[in-house]
Amino acid sequence: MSFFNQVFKGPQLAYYFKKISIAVFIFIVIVAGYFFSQLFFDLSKFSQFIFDFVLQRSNYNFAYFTSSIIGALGIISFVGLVLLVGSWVERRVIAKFQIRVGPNRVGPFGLLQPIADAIKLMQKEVLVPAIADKTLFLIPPVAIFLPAILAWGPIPWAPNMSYLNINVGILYVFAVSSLTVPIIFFAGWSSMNHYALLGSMRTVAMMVSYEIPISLSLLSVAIITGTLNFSEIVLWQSTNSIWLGLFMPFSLFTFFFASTAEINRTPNDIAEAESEIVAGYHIEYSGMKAGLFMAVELGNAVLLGALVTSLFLNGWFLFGIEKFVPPYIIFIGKTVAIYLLLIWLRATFPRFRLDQLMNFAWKTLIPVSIINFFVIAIEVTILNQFQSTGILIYIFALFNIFLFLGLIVVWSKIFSVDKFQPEKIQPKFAGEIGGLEAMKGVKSVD
Amino acid sequence: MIELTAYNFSFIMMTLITILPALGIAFVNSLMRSLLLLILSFIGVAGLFVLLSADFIAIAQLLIYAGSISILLLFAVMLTPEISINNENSKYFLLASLGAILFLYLMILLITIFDLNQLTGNALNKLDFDNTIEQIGTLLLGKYIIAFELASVLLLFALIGAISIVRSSESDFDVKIKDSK
Amino acid sequence: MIGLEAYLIVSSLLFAIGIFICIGKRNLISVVMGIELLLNAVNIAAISFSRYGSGFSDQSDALAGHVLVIFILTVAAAEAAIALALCVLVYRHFNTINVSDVNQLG
Amino acid sequence: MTVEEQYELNIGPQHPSTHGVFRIKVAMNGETIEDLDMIVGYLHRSMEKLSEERTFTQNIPFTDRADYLAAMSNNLGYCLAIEKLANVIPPQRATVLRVIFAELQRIASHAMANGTLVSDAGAWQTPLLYMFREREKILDLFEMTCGARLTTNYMRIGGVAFEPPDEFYPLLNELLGELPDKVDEYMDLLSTNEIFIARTKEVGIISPEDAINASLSGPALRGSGVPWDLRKAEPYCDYENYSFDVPVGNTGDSYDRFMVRMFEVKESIKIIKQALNELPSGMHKTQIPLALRPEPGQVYYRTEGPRGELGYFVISDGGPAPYRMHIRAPSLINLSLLKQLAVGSSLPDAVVTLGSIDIVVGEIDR
Repeated sequence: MSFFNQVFKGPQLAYYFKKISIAVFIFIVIVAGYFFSQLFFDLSKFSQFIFDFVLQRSNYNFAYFTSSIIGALGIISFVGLVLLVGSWVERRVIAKFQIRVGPNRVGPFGLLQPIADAIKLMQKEVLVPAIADKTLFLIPPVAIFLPAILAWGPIPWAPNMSYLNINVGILYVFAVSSLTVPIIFFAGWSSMNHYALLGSMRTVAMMVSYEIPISLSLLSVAIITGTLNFSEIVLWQSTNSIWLGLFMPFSLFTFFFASTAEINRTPNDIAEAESEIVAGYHIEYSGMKAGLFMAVELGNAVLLGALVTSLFLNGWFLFGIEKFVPPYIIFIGKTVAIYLLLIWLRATFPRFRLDQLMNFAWKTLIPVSIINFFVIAIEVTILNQFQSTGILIYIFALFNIFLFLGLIVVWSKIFSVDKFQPEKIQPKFAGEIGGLEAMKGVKSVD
Repeated sequence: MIELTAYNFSFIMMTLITILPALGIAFVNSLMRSLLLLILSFIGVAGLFVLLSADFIAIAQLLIYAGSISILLLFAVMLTPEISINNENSKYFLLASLGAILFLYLMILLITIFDLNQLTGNALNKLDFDNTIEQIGTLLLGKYIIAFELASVLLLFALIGAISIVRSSESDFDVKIKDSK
Repeated sequence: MIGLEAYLIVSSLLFAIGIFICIGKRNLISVVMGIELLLNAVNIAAISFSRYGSGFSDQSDALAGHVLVIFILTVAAAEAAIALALCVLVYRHFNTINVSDVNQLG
Repeated sequence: MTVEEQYELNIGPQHPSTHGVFRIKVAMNGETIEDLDMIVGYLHRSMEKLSEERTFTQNIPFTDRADYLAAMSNNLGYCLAIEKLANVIPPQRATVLRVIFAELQRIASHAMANGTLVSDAGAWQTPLLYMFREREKILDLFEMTCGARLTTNYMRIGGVAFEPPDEFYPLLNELLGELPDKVDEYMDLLSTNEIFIARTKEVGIISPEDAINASLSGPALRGSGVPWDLRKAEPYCDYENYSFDVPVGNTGDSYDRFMVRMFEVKESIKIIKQALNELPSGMHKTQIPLALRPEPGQVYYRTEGPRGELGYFVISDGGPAPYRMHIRAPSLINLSLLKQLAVGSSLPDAVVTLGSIDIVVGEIDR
């Protein structure tokens, strides 16, 4: 009886009830999640069902049209969801890095904050500078959404689940994302603001430079897999049971780093360096127009995660777990991991200067990419001599990892990056106080 | 009358996206706006290539024309200020329109002489979105290898040529800066 | 029925517009834009012939049109780079890029 | 825009990296700064003139608002100047308390300076907020002592306003215990960060001769390698009794100024520990007349503030208010070298240089 009293007294009752309810909730989530995942294991049968359903009632053209529209709507709504959830995740995670709480007022855990932000932005007035070219000024915020959404097309979510399963998938993404360059340029130019112009010139210079290392790293992916189709690249990795990121770490690094330059993420966010050119090309945009630019940037960061996942991290495969968990969940999980890595980078690093970034692209990334590309081409030629890749591919992977590390060492020697070793540039302690004469008495720390 | 299938609808849309901006370039006064229209027109052409089941060429069109050549033109506009922002017609305006219309007339005459719609293609129509890239690659490195190599030489020459053309006056500019300091 | 004829008409329309821009514009950059349109028109014609032509012996024969377009793209890229360099040079030399004002040799 | 064209860019008055309302008119060529014009005065509040109408004690709050990031140091400089003018001798306990609070303020101010420098270099506020974590605790200590966090108004002529409460000392000891680790953590994050080194090393180099000729002071001077610290050179508040070192930089670039500040924080911790050990008992304030009327005369008293030599020049005509008061603001004089440093460099470098000089606009405009 005393035990009962002890347990079920006022505040303690609530405490235990909370604990029990959390446990029950987690259990329900796991069970429901299992059944849900079994039900929605293969989403392609739903699209097949819709296609057949419409086909029975009309002609082929209409069925094709309807199912493609539904697929496109699915992609668009997914991107919209990514933008909403992504901004919340980014703010919360960065807040954790920065010993803050982050948005926690609107809705549970501040989950409704992105919606509140969107409503606030929509209510704001869209100012157009008096000397701006009004047509050109108002087109870019809308137009920049097109490449950002179109590039999601060929992403392979799961087997038989990619909206545009085309043979030129990599080239398609590359081409579509290159369309952002003129759009950003028009945004910066039409604002008639020096900051905006500087920002757009920086963007263009950076994108033009960094497209070369990106294309070189994508080329090495293409020559080893022998295809430009995303799904086939993922399947190649699973049939040869190696992640391309492990096989060619330098291509992964190049792609990741150069892409951060393309999508304006830290440490390469010089195009909208806040402390230098305030907001870069979108400085004159207000209200929802500015919000659209920021949303696209966020969406591109998640897109980069999806691209890295499918090209280098074996897509929807994860050591056999894909047989029990829906593959697209694994894919999204990997994408989120890359996105969190981007947030981590953003929370940690200062940014480069424009000339440093350019030097890095032209003096380091491009030559080393070319070396890497040739090495991989030779390896591919050797691999093609054999029926099955077998153990050889692991040997090459090991070789590539050591090559990657060796190239880093050699290049840092060539450009003497180690000139500024931190221990060599420590301050010293003054021996005695005075002017230039006393400078001679300065002794080093410890 | 044209039957409104998905293909025909797409064709009409892509034609409009190609032709209307191209016409706009001729009549828009701002050079920047005409550049925007030019990019739209390039995208329309890429759409037409997709309809012609040339997916690789369509992507290359997007990549090279809409993504790169437009950037070069933007740089050209940026490097030649104020005066270059307008896009006026020259004194040959009438001549140009006459020439264009005459050419169009001749071409349509030429096209309609033959019953071209009989042709439905014997080689590529079965190929719709099959792997054309491999075959193009084989052709480029096989049958047309000399042209391929010449193209690479051409690109190299263009690279060096462009640099040297601009470079020669760049050095004058450097001297000017030093003098002013 | 959309066939070769329709594509050729689109191509010739684009070509006509290109001619008009090439001749009828004063700005050197506009002229370059017109040339790009001309090349695009040619590309459309080449691809549509390779798609609808019926005298090809096999697929690789038909794909010659595609290869031609790739070479045109290459040439266009080179041409645009050189044209940009020329524009900058002409501007520095004459302080204008108006085609009709640039009428001297030196 | 051609390559030959020079265009004008207005950095400020509203710009993230001017640290307040301060405007730089820059003539740029591409990304390179060719000419630069600094325009100050957007935060001018006429302190020096207003102080002629108020009594000596009533002027102390003005000094809070001059350098609003180092209110304690400014209070201290002013009070020491008036004490010298009026021959007031503060009790020993007040002097030690003053040292404790001035050094705490130095830590807080250096934390802010380095945090904003890293923000200017492009880090997305994480280092700044890490620094704020420690600064916050120091401000809490200020709050429990005098009720204010930023504009403390704590020093008085002839002592300090309040005795710190009892819970002050354990909290301070706790803070002193963890601060060295936190400083090391912060240095691990930044001083070995390749990107940070690339952005600050060999950026905005001030040679020792230039620094002395421009009469720089504080970390900006010591970063150039000149060993000059008023706490050692002209000790006040019995600074000669404390053992501490004066860190100086090697080349005088932005990185050296950053590192000098970080090491000064460590030295300040040493000083506070020594001061706590020998904190004497007794009064925290001497009684002075309500309307202090010093003998006619003038005084210039300089102390080592967080930003450099903070001097107060006060003339008394025997009345209850100063006849004239002038503040030698270190920020203003350190800023005078910006034009020489920034012309010829790129915009990002200029921003980092400005951040490393560490200006407070309230002090520049007064």
